[in-house]
Formats: sequence, structure tokens, C-alpha cells
Amino acid sequence: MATAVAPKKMAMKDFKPEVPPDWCPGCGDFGVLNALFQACAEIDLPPRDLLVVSGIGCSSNLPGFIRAYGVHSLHGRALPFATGAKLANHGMTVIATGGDGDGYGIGLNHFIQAMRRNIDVTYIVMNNEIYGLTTGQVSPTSETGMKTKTTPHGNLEQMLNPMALALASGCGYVARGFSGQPKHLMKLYVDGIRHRGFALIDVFSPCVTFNKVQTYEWFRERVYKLEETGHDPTNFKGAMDRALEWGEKIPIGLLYRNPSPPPSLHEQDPGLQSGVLVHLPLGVSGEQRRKCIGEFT
Amino acid sequence: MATAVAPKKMAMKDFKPEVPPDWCPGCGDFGVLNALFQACAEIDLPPRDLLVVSGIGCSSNLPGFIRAYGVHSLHGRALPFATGAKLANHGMTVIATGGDGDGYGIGLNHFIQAMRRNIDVTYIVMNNEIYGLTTGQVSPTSETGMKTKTTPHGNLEQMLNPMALALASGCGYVARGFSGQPKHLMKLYVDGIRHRGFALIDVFSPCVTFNKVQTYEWFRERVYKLEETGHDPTNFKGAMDRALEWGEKIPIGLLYRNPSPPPSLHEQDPGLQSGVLVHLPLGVSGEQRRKCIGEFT
Amino acid sequence: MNQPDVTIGIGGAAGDGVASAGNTLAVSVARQGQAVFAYNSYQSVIRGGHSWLRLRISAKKPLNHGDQVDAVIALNQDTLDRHLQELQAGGLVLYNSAKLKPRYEPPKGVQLCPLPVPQLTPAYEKLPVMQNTVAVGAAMHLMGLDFEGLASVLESTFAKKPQVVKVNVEAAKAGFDYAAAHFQPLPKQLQKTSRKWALMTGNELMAMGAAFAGCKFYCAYPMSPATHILEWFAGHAKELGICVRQVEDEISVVNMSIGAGHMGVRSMCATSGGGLALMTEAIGMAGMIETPVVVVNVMRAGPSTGVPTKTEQADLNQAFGASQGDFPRIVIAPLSMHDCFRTPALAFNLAERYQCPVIILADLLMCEDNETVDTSLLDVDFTIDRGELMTEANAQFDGKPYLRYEDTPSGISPRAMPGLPNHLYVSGTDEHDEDGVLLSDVFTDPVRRKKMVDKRARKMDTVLDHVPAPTLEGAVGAELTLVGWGSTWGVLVEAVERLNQEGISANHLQINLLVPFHVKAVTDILSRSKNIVIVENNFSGQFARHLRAETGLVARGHIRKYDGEPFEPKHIVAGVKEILAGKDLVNVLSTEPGWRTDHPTGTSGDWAGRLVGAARSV
Amino acid sequence: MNQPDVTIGIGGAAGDGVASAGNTLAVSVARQGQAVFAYNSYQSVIRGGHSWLRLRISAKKPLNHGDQVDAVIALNQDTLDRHLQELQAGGLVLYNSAKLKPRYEPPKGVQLCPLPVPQLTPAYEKLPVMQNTVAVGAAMHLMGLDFEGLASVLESTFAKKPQVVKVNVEAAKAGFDYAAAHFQPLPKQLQKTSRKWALMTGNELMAMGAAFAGCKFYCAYPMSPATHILEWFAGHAKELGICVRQVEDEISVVNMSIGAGHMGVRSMCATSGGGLALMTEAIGMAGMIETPVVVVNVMRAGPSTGVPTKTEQADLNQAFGASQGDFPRIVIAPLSMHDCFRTPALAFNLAERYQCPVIILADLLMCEDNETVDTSLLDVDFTIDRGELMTEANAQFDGKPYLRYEDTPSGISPRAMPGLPNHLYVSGTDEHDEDGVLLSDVFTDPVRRKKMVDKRARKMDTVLDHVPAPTLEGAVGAELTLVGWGSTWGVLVEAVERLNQEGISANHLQINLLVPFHVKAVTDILSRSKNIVIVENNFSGQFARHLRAETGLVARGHIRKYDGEPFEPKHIVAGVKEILAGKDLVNVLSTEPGWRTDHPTGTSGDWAGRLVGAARSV
Ligand SMILES: Cc1ncc(C[n+]2csc(CCOP(=O)(O)OP(=O)(O)O)c2C)c(N)n1
Ligand SMILES: Cc1ncc(C[n+]2csc(CCOP(=O)(O)OP(=O)(O)O)c2C)c(N)n1
Ligand code: SF4
Ligand code: SF4
Ligand SMILES: [Mg+2]
Ligand SMILES: [Mg+2]
Repeated sequence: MATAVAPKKMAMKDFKPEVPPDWCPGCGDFGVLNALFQACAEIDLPPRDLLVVSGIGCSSNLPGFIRAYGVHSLHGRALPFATGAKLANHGMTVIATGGDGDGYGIGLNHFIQAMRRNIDVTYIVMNNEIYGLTTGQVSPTSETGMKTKTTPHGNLEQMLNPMALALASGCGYVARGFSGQPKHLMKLYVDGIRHRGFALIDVFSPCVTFNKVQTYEWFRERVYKLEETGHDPTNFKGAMDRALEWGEKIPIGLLYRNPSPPPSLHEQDPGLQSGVLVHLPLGVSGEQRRKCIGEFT
Repeated sequence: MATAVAPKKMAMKDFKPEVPPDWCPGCGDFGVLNALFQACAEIDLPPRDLLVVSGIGCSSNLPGFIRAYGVHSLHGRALPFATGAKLANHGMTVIATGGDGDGYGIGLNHFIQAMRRNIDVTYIVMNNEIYGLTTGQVSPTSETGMKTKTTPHGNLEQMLNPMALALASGCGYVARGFSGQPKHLMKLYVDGIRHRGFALIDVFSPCVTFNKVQTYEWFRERVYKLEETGHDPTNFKGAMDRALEWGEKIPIGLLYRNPSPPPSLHEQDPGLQSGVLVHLPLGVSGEQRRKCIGEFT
Repeated sequence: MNQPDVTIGIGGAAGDGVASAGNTLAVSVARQGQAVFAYNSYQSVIRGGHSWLRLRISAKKPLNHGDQVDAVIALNQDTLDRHLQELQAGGLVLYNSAKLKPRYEPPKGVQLCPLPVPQLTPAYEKLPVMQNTVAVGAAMHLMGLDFEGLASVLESTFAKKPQVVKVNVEAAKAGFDYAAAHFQPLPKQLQKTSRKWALMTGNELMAMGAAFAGCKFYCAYPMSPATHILEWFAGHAKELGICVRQVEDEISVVNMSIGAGHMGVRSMCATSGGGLALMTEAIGMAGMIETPVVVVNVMRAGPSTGVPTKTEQADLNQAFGASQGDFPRIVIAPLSMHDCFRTPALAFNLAERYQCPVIILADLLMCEDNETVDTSLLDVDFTIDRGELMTEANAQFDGKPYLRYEDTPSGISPRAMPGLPNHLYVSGTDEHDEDGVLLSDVFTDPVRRKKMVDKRARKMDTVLDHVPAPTLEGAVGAELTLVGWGSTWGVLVEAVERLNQEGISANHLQINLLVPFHVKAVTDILSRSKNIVIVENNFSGQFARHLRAETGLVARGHIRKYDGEPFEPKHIVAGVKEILAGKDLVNVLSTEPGWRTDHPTGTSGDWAGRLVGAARSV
Repeated sequence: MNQPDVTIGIGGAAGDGVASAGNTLAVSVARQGQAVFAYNSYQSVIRGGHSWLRLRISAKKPLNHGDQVDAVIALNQDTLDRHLQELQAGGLVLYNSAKLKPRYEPPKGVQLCPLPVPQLTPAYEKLPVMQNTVAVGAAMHLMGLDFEGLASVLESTFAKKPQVVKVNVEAAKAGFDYAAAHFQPLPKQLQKTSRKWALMTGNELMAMGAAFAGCKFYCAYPMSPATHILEWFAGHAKELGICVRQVEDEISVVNMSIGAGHMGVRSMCATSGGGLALMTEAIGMAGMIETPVVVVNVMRAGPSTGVPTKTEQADLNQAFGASQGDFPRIVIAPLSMHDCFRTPALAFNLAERYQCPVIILADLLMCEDNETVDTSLLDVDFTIDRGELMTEANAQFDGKPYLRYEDTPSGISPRAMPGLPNHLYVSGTDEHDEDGVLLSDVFTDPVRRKKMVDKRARKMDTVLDHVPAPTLEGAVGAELTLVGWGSTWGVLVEAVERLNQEGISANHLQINLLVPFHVKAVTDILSRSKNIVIVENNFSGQFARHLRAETGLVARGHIRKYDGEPFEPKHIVAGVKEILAGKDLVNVLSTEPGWRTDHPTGTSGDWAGRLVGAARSV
């Protein structure tokens, strides 16, 4: 390594990039990003040890707006990419980000399987209940009845419930934040990143341009913090009850944390027991080779 | 129409095909199929009004073994195919069938979205907790720790819970059967097919060749019928409790039926209000045409 | 081309109302019998950024957006700065003098037309977008058109808000009159005609054409530049009795569409490159189970996510290679926006006659941009040919078992609509025999397997009889034949005219049917050509390769473009000259000053302190 | 070929132990220095049905499974009925006379060898599969080999159950001795040698070759005929320190593999046609973000689900057209099982050097079947070339900003392994500038866009320097050049020998690098060929088309096969003769009597009452 780097305390500015986000002024994603700067500083995570992987969407532009290693992959594929990356180098902290369409629409299968698989990735979904980048079509989290460009007579489908799905899929850390409450959100990130295993943080992140229903005001009127209600996040059934709540009152905060979380995937995978893959020598020893060949003679 | 057909009561034999199933002797799928013959006869459904759509897998060979219109589509795609078919001709009864790999592995996204979408399709999943046709690899419903050809050191992933996912996805009819209990299973089919909207019937259907753990005996020792316990299938929370049960005792029967089910998709879709699509005249009237053009002048 | 044409560029940021000003102007001129071809160069940001819309207007239908603006309407300072320099003598620029000021010397002979908007409309104070209305009014005058068309458009646009109509009409009139009083009209003056034009995008034409041709099921997942097809359908589903669904991904889209097609409706879906990639597996299924389905791929600049707002023709390889194995497929590239309207009807007829997937390869340029189409070309009854489809209305039951995949001489097996009595069958993606029973489950059956492959393949033998062969446009025996495919038709027509005017004798062949290929017809034409130059909007020359593979023909020269911006006639003319001077490959590039962009981190400019993190140590 | 070869066919139902009997026999002969080439024709049912395994055995390595069986081991009546007629004079059939009886007259000169199994082994009563051991023992003798090899194999097979070893060895010996006493040995007698062979499938060789070449991440979704690669990896993950995962679908597979490749490990995945279709979108991503990844496609008979247990070479179009847009990719088809072993090493080196996706096109024939490979060819150290990869070990930080996508003369931009200090970057699937910042989000930037397309494309300029050009095998100036690609190499080598023996002078060119293509080398060779005949295992001639597109070369004749069964030397010889007699396309077909199948509903036989429902009214 060419330059020795003195250990130092990270600050928000260390994560702020040179390229300014090109989201619409007022977009909820700014709050999501700022809280992430703060969380990374709080955890004191050197940017070079952080990989942020996204799909495609307004929200998925995020990796371009944070100083870290980043990947802006394919629509819906942030989680498989992040999974492969984490398994290849489990020394790095891996965060996946994206939108509701990306994660709960085209990418839904990967989302559920990633939770079952308990890969140590923190997944931040900027849920604006609309397809932003493609300029305003219905999303899996759009409310029933919602009129969008592609549902002029109102959405006929039932809203997808990411919290309940996460619980039903065995996710060990299930939280929801609101980009209008960045401090609270930051705390959810910090705990989620520290959680060993898959952590979901679904964030209400208003699309000021295309979602004229779920606005900041709409959320502000409805959200309440679980932390202020005595909710016990280690109680699975209580968490499921909260997850099903939607309407006048909508909970944000930590819904569930598995009190005895199983080891995460990289801690158990037989092939990773010899160390971090990217640092292992390539190929096999002559002895291993001859053993493998011998099995066929 | 060339031949007038006298209405008659259907019997099991009307659904039995000339081609005998080529499943391994003892395969659970025989029981699944037989119960289906019975259910179709019970409902008195003329074969020509029935479309059975499957994906790819041992279980997905089923449409070839029942006298009805059938489609043996792509691995994981039975539900989208069935959805398109139902919307095109909602006069027909549409049943989708497949395996656990097909429906909960590669096809999981479609499964969840079909439930949100409440398409009027009955989905029968032959859940043998293994990939049968490809000769014995781990499946999403394989138990943690299970040794298979691709998990020689034991499956590291958490088992997928189709019952809980279905409930979390708003499915209005959630049931589980066992191919070793064909009468009970038949009843679940009949109610599921009659249910207006998406109905899931997950069936324990042992793979006698590749799953040496979840055998008939294994299931017989564990399953108990919800109908015999006073379970109230209209109680969502109670259903969720049952859905999470797994181990010494495993419930079969109707877990949940929405007491006030919303209309199914074809009943609401704006384009279908004029009738069954396949029977509508093609093209548009001169008046409609000129109205459409006029919007651009 | 004895009719003059005028090209007006309107520029501003997203949110400045470029599109609506352009639309008002375009519909207004169309109501005075003018045809329009628009090209909008825009940016993948929802607000801010820059958007540059060019309208080419003439009583004679322009076939492309031209290569020179005559007038600019600058809605913001950025536009004034960027595009002023593109004007030539006689050109002019309109802008709100209360907000903007030219910061560069205009090119010689270019007229600055400042509009004192606050004086011209009192509404400006509250509604800054009124500047657009004033400018559009002024432009109408400067092109030599009447005010009425504009007034009627404003009236219909704001039909629901009568007060707004009044204010807008007054503002437009004020602009019109102010221009009359203060500015020199454009040297080229347009002539009113009584022709009726509809102003539409290729996407809208494709959607409408499909609906008119009997599409009853349309399913999609949003993806630029194909999304507007879905939006048109969603808006018309109820009145036209079409099932229109947005679903979870393109895999679901295409499988649903095939499911619907299987039941007997005409079914279509659309996407762009990455979505098509996800659809390929099911396209193979449609080939195998012989289900008609129409899949539209509106190409954009790739590879991968690429440049979602820019055009390209680089998905031919993908369409040709979609899915594993050999199976019949048809690939058609519409040549113009009007062709976008007709192509779905052709595609449905072919899909149903041959019971196979048909891929329509359109592109962003033709699908997202607006063009006027003669309304009489749209108000037509398409011939609907459903092929050998057995319905309750026509099916005969002779007591013999029904063979869904009967090995007929044509390879086409009469298809029973599910639900018909006495015709039960199973369609499987595994190899199957004539009755649908799987061959893949028998031990091996080389004879039947071959029979079924041959049967399916044989269907393609007659496709060429149902699609007219391409014909040579222009003088036979010209020195040079330009060969293009798809959307480049309009730009090539004009390039050929210009070349001939410049004394370079040229003619033109445009291909729309790519698979199967009119090998004989094309070979006959091109083997008589003295010099072939292939023009295509991609890097590797995918069509040139296809042509060689099909016919063995190799061109003398290639003109290609893959910079995101579309061809203009001048690029072709310049390219041809380079080829005549000895080059065999000319990669042309758009280099207008207005397209110079300030890169966020300035790769080619000043770096200091702007580059993504890397320069700072961690 | 001065060494005799013997081909033994073993047939039975799934469950009768065909594969294990074949394996015992093959390993036993291999331990006596014999090489083996096996071909198993089997059925997609888990139990029952028919399975027909042919082992061609010789001291000189056979390169294909031949076209004539010398001996049959019939494990069930069906096999006896089907395959007896395939034998020729001097041939013989072994069967358990306590269970089976020939129902047809054997062909002239064919020896019936009934084995009284119950008398020969008492264990038969409880273990009917003992008949296989007896028959294998008998076969060993009849080929002229010793008993020891077989005994040692049985010992290692049943190492964990010593009683079973004894019973089996005794039964085998009884069969061996019985044959010696009662039957005529085969006319061709094999000679023992001391060469060391490993008996492996192409899948196992591919997996092992990849692991030896440094593969550290392997991910897959089960799909025949590629599943065994996953199974080999899963079995060796722990000892070799390789992360091996089975995941939810092929989309996830390829994205994970690319994710792992992006971080700096050698990463591979494998599938078959339909899975490749699902992977195409991400293959374009790897092209765009310049991530090395190796994707193996083991082709099977298509289209769509097709015939999962049968072989074909019909995914070349798909590999060539995988994903939208133009981007660098490499496509390689291994020529033999030993080449399956070497190809991953080559693929990884190319993928890392050129930072692009590499597709390996193998097929069922070579990947599922067993062949002996000289162990000394396997025990090798592959050269590992990681290309311009910057790791903590070699990275220099000069204080200048790191440009992940630097526009270098070679087009190759040094790649920093994420985690490295001072080299932060973002990889995006949108078009991006040298520093990784998106160009798709600027208004338009034709100049930079073109620069980046050119940079990526330029990488391919030197690929051909790193992959040896194909060379002509056989006599220069022959009358006829057979051209093949991929797995047909072995069958073509033998066909050429036979043609020459029959006085038809022929030579042979086999292509393994399909993209990019050795245009110059291939053109040089083939333009000197008098008559080109292209042989490929598909319907449409995908390679012939590719060759024409790349070089303009058109063959005099084509021999194709798409009936599910692989080519045998006799097919090629016959095809060549038809071509010499004037045909230009010969579609050969396997027509052995043993392959006649009783179709469940009998399309070509008696219909009455057997057809799927349709014949009854509803
Ligand atoms: C395969 C594929 N299909 C479709 C698209 C087009 N597309 C880009 S972003 C997007 C959805 C964006 O919605 P979401 O994920 O909610 O993000 P947001 O923009 O709302 O933040 C779509 C459909 C694509 N890029 N790739
Ligand atoms: C795209 C694709 N990937 C993989 C396969 C191979 N495949 C066929 S069936 C199957 C899984 C079968 O498991 P399941 O759905 O549980 O059915 P079962 O055989 O157990 O009844 C797989 C992976 C395929 N046909 N298509
Ligand atoms: S469109 Fe919506 S989600 Fe996208 S940047 Fe604008 S406000 Fe944010
Ligand atoms: S392999 Fe298993 S699932 Fe398949 S047919 Fe046999 S028993 Fe049934
Ligand atoms: Mg969104
Ligand atoms: Mg299964």
C-alpha cells in the first residue's frame, strides 16, 4: 500500500461528495442521504471500507452522492449484487439502497430471499409510493385507489406491506423511518448497520413532484414513533401487529429486532471459513489438486 | 359451434387423461392430482372451461395429466401466464400448479404480486421441500440444516414460510393440505376454486426419491387438521399464529379466508367492464377512432 | 420541396415549460395546415437541467428535424447562452427582456428579439410562464402565420378555466402584435394550407395503431422510452374495452401477454433494451408453444442502462438472438412515425397467421418525439387477419382427435381458442408431438423431434409473401445507394435530395423487415448498386453485419453515429463525402455549440477539488 | 488408430443401475490403461423409462462415442428388444437368463450370452442389482482385460461396507469366469497399458478447471445440463475455500457473480439456455461497468424448455445477442472435455485482462458425458493473469484523482479493488465519464459519450493476440475442409480419418473462439480450401451465419443435426457423400432401431382412444 493513513474520527463531511445530488428540490431522498452521512460518521466508518450498492431509480442515484465505493447496478438487482460483493469481501460494510419500485416491485424476490439468507447487508428503501424516475406510475406501495399516470381510474391492487413481509421472511432487524425525521432515521441506520445480518430500513421519502398524496404533511400527520409507545421490539407478535397498522396512525421506528439473531451468512458459509475471499491466494495447492483429480481415477 | 353438447354431471373419469403420469411410483403428486379430479367433478366443471397452467418441475407436469386445456409454461412463470389467460377469458376457471422451487424460488415475486392483485386464480403448490426434477437440490422450503446435493454441509438459509407470506400479502384464501389426506385436500380445492379471488393451497407432497427427511411418515406424525381444533379461519391474527407454527405439530386445513373479500381483479379492471375480452369484437368503431385521433389535432 | 420550412428551437430548464410551449406552437401551426417534425433533446433529471426542443415546420411534411435552427425561443439564460451561436444570418432569437440578456455577440445577421413581457401581459407578475405564451405569439407572426390557430389552441388547452383562456389569448396576441411592430419577419415565410394534421409521438401512434388493429390486452412495466405507450393505453382502456395492466416486471409482462395471446386475444407489450433482455426467455416460449404475441422494443442508447433519454439502433443483435435455440420469429423496424401507426396491425396479422412472436424494433427518436400525421392516414380500417384460428363461430368438429400442433404442409397448425368444445390440448415448452404430448419425456425420438422442428421452421417460408419487399427510392443507376433501416428513413430521404442537389447522384433503400429477410429482393437491388453506404445509429454496424450474414453483401462505406444525438441530414451528406474521399467508416458526431455540457466533475476541464472523493485520502 | 476399440452399450430403466454399472466398467478399464468415451442417452423421468449408455473403450483415446456397438449389456427386457438388432456380426449381448429372454432373432453372427445369474451369485436373490456386477465381470473378460482392475474398483466403491465388497467381487469373478468358460471373446481384444486416466464429465472438468484457475465464487441455480458443475463445487467448497451458493434464480446468480467479480475475486456461474436468457440483462451490465465475470452456458436442445436431456449447439445467436447495445464480450466454445478443463483458466484471464463478460458455450454432450482424461493433463499449474488490477499489494497513489474508467490507449483502465485507500469510485450502468460520474444525467454530451463507447470497444483490439488462432488439422490442399465449432471436434477428427480412408481427401478446422473472431486466420485457411463443409448441431446453421457475417465465407455444404442425438462419425461421412453428390444441406438423423420409441399417444401409430382428451366430447 502506497500511502499510510492515520486513523481518524470520521465526520459527515468525509462522506459528502463533490457531485451534488440532482434530485428535485425538496425530494425526500435528501433527508435520507443526510442521515446516512451522519450515521456513517457516527459509526466512524472509513469511506474506503464502505460499499453502497443501488438499483435504478431516483433513489438509486444515491451511491453517486456519497463518498464511498459505489455501484449503481440494474433496476431491481441491488441486493444480489450487494450479496455477491459482501460474500467476496466480508471485511467491507455493505449498504444497499433503492426505491419502492426497485426493491418491492421488480426486485421483490431478491428482497425476500436476502432476508431468509440473512446476508449482512443493510437495506435502505426510499419508499415514496410511486415510480419517480419514470415520472409517476403506480408502485407496489401505492395505496389502493391511488390515481397515477398508469392508473387513471385508481389503483386496483392492494398495497404491499414491506414490514409484514420482512417479518414473515425472518428478517432480524425491521425498521421504518421518515426522511422528515432525520435524527430518528440516523439512529435506525446506525443500529441497522451494526446489526449482524440483514437489516431493513424502509424510509418514507416523499416524491414532491409525482406523489401529491403522500406528501411530507401527509406523513407528518400520521407517523408516530414506536420508541415513545413502549413497544417492545423483541416481541415478534407485537411487531407483526404494528406492521399491519396503516391509516390514521402509522408507526415508525424499530418494529423488530431478533433478540437472539442467528449468525449471518458469511459467518457460516463453509467456503468462507478460510478467510476473506478477496484476500485468499488464487488457485489451489498441488496437494489439493491431486486429491481432487484422484477422486476420478 | 359444430357439436351441441348436452349438459351433464361431470365425474372423475372425465378429467382422467389417456397419458399416465410419469412421476416416480409413490410420488406425492399422484395424490394431489387425484384430489383435483375429484374436486373438478364435485364442482361439475366441464373440462373445456378449465385451464390448468404450470411452470417447470415434476409437479409442473400436472397439466399433461388432466383432461382440460393446459399450459406447461416456463419455470416460475405459471402465475403471470395464468393471470394473462384469466384476464383474456375470465369465463374460464384457471388453476395454476407447480412446485415449491417454481413458486417460492424463481417465481416468488409473481406469487406475492398475484396475491396483492387478487387475480381469480387458484394456486396449488406441490411442496416437497426439494427440487425434484433437477434431482435433489435445496429448495426455499427446505429446512435449515437440511443436507442436499447442493448443501452437503447443511442448508444455511431459513425456510420460507408460504403461509405467513400469503397472509402478509393480502391473500383472501390461505390453505394447506397434505397429499396423504386426499379427501381433506379435495375440500380445500373446492372452496379455493369457488373463492372469488386468489386462493393458495400449499400441499405437502412428498418426493419419495430425493427428500428422505420430509416423507409421508414425517408429515403424518406432525400434521393436524385445523378444522378439528375450532380454528376460526376468518380471524386474521389467529391465522398468522397458525402460519408461524412449525415443528412437532404442523397445521393443515384452511388457515384464513377473508370474511369480506374484495372483488377480484377482472371484476374491477376498467377494460373488462365491456365483457369477456376474447368475445369482444376486435378493433374500434369509426366513432371511437375519430375521438382518439381528435385528441391530437 | 418547394415549400419553405422554418425550424424553431425552444430551450429552458425542466419546469420552464418547454414541452407545453412547443406543443402549443406545434398544434397552432398544424391547425393552419402546417406539418411539424419535433426533436427534443432532454436530460434525465426531473427538474432543472436543460431541455432543447426543435420544431421543424412546413406545409410540406418534414421527414426529420433538420440540421439548422432558424429561430430560438430562449426561456432561460442558459438557453440564450448556449444556442444563440447556432443561429445563422436571417435567424432570430426571442426572449423575455425583463429576465434575460444576451451575454455573447450574436452571429452576423442574427436578429435579437427582446420581448418586454411584463409590459405585454399583466399576468406575468403572478405567472412567469406567461412569457412562453407571449413568445409563441411572436413566433407565429414571424413565421408568417395567422393568430387564429393559436387562439383556438389556447382555448381548447384551457377549456376548463375560462379566465385563463382570456389572459393567455391576450398575452399571445400582445406577443404577436409586438413582433409585427418591432421585428423583421423570418426570411422564409410559411403558407397556410387546409390539410388536417394530428400531432403525435411515435409511442402514441404505436398505441393507437395497435388499439385500432384489435389489441385487447396490453401489459407493461414502465421503461423509457416506451412508457408513453402504456400511458396512452391506460388512458383509453375503459372506453375501448382493452385490458391494460402495469405489473411487477418485464418477465411478468411478457408472460401475461403470452398468456392472453394464448387464449385468443391480440396482445402486445412494450419495453426498452434491458426490459427486452428480461423478456427473451418467454419470447422463446411463444416460439415453442406457437402463441402470437407482439413485443415492442423502443431502443435507447445502450449498453445496459446507458443513456435513457437518448436514441440509438443497437438492439438488433438482441432481437435476433433473443432466447435459446432455433424458432420462428419476426422482427420489424418501422420507418417513420406513420409507420409506427401501421406496424402493429401488420405485426398482429403476422403473429396470428404464423403463430409466433413478432418483435417491433422502434427507437427513442421516433417514439418520444412529435410529428404531424395526416389525419386521413389514421382514420382507416385495418385489415384483420387472424390466421387459422378456430373459434366457436367457425370450428368444425369432425370427431377426429384435435392435433394442436398438426404437421401440416405450411407448418401452420390450426389453433383452437381455449374454451372450445372437443379441442382440449396442452401447450408445453418442452418439445412435444403433434397432439401436444411431450417428446422430452420419452427416451429419445429423433424422428418426431426433427419433424416438429421442421414443422415450426417451415412456417417462415411464406412470411415474405405477406410483407412488401423494400423498393429503391430515387434514380436507378445512381452512383451511390444509401441503405438504412428503421427510423433513419426520413433523414436519408432528405440527405439523398441534398446529395443530388450537390451533384452527387444517390438513391436510397430502407429496410423494415429484418427477420425474415427479403434476401432476393434486397440482393437484386443492391447487387446493381455501384456503391453501397450503410447508415446506422450504432457503434458496431449491427445491420451491416446482418445484411452480410443474410446476403453476403458488403458495403463500400459505413456512416455510424452513437453519441446519443440522432442523425441530421448534414451528417449524412458530410459522411458520404468522406467516404467518396476514401474512408470506409465514418463515425459522425453532433458538435453544435449548444450541446457543450459542463460536466459535473469536468473530466476534460479543470479538476481541482471537484472529483468524486478519490483525490482526498481516507 | 492402430489400437482396437470396443463399444459396449448398457441399457435399462432409470433405477436399474445403468449409470453405476457403466461407471464400474469404465473405471475398471481405465485402471487397466484404457481410455473411455461415454455417451448416455436418457430420458427426463426420475424412475422407469429407458436409459442407454454407450462406452467406447480403447488404449488409444477415443474422441467420440463411435457409431456401432460391439456388445450390449441388457439390464431389462426392453433393452434386449430394442438394441439386439443394432449389433453386427461378431457382436454379443449379455443378459440375465433368469429374467430375460430374446424375443427376436439376433442379427447374423451375433452371439447371445445368457448369464445364469442366480447360479453365479447367491446374493442375487436379495439384491437383483447383482446381475449388473456379474455382467460387468463377464464383459471384462470378453474384451480381453484382466479381472484385477474390476476388483479394485469394487473395493473402493464399497469401501465402507466390507461384506458387500466381498459379495460383489465374487459375483464379478463368477461372471468373468463364466464368460471365459462359455462365450467367444469379442473379435477385437483390448491391450492393457500403464497410462493413468481420470474418468470425468465435462461438467466436472469445467468445475475443477475453474477451481484450479482461481475461481473463488461460484453461484448457480440448478438447470440441466449444467447442474453438476454446482454439485462439484458444493462438494469442494469447504476444502478449497470457495464460496458456493445456490440462489433463487439465474438473475440473482449472475448479479451475485458480477458483484463478487466487482470486488476482485474470480467469479463464475453456469446455466443452460433459458437461464442464460434471464442473465442477459446483467451480462450487459458487466460490459458497461467493466467487471470480469465468466458465464458458462451448457447448451441443450431448444427452443424454450426443449429437450432437457438432449444435446444441441443452438445458443450461439443468443450468446452473441445477449443484452442490448454494443459492448465488448468474449464467447468461447470448448472443443473437448479436456478443453472444458482448460477453458475456465483462459476465460478468467481474458475476463480480468479485458474487464468484460466471457461466455463459455459448452453443450450437454460434452458436459454430462464421461470421458477419460490423462491425469498428467489435469495436474497442472495454470498461469493466472489478473490484468491491470490494483490491490493493496501493488497500488501506487500518486495524489492524482483515480479514474476508474480512464481513457487509455488500450481502452483498459486499471481497476482498483474496492477497499483500497484513495481510490473511491462509483460504477454505474448508465453511461459515465472516466471518473465514473454519470453522463446520462447531463443534458447531452456527444463527445464524451462517444469517447467512452470507443474506449470500451477498443479493448477488444488485442484479444486475438491472446488466444491462439485455429489451425488446420490434416493435409493442406485436401479436396474438402470440414469446419466445426465446439464439441464436434472429436467426431470430426474421426470422420476426416474415415473419409481419407475411403479415398475422399479431407481436412478439418475447428473453431473455439467465436467472439471476437479470428477473421484473418480463418479467412486465410478457408479461402484456400477447395470445398468447405460446415457441420453443426442445430437447425439453422448459426455458426455458418456467424462465419459469413464475420468473413463473408460461404460453405459449399452444410451438415446439420437437431434431433436430440449427437453426431456420430458415420453421420458426417454419409453427409459428406451426399454433399459431394450435389446437395448443399444435409440434415442427418439418428435412426438406430433402439431409438424407436413408443409414443404415449402414438401420433404415428394407432390412435384409437389414446389421444389426450380431445377425442371425447365435453
Ligand atoms: C429492467 C428495467 N425496467 C424498467 C426500468 C425503468 N425504470 C427505471 S427506474 C424505475 C422505477 C423507479 O421507481 P422506484 O424504484 O420507486 O424509484 P424512485 O424513482 O421512485 O426513487 C423504472 C421502472 C429499468 N431501468 N430497467
Ligand atoms: C430458467 C430455468 N431455470 C432452471 C430450470 C431447471 N429446473 C427445472 S424444474 C426446477 C426445479 C423444480 O423444483 P420444484 O419447482 O420444487 O418442482 P418439483 O420437481 O420438486 O416438483 C428447475 C430448477 C428451468 N427449467 N428454467
Ligand atoms: S421525481 Fe420525485 S423521487 Fe425523483 S427526485 Fe424528484 S421528488 Fe425525488
Ligand atoms: S423425483 Fe420426487 S417429485 Fe419428482 S416424480 Fe419422483 S418422487 Fe415425485
Ligand atoms: Mg419510488
Ligand atoms: Mg419441489
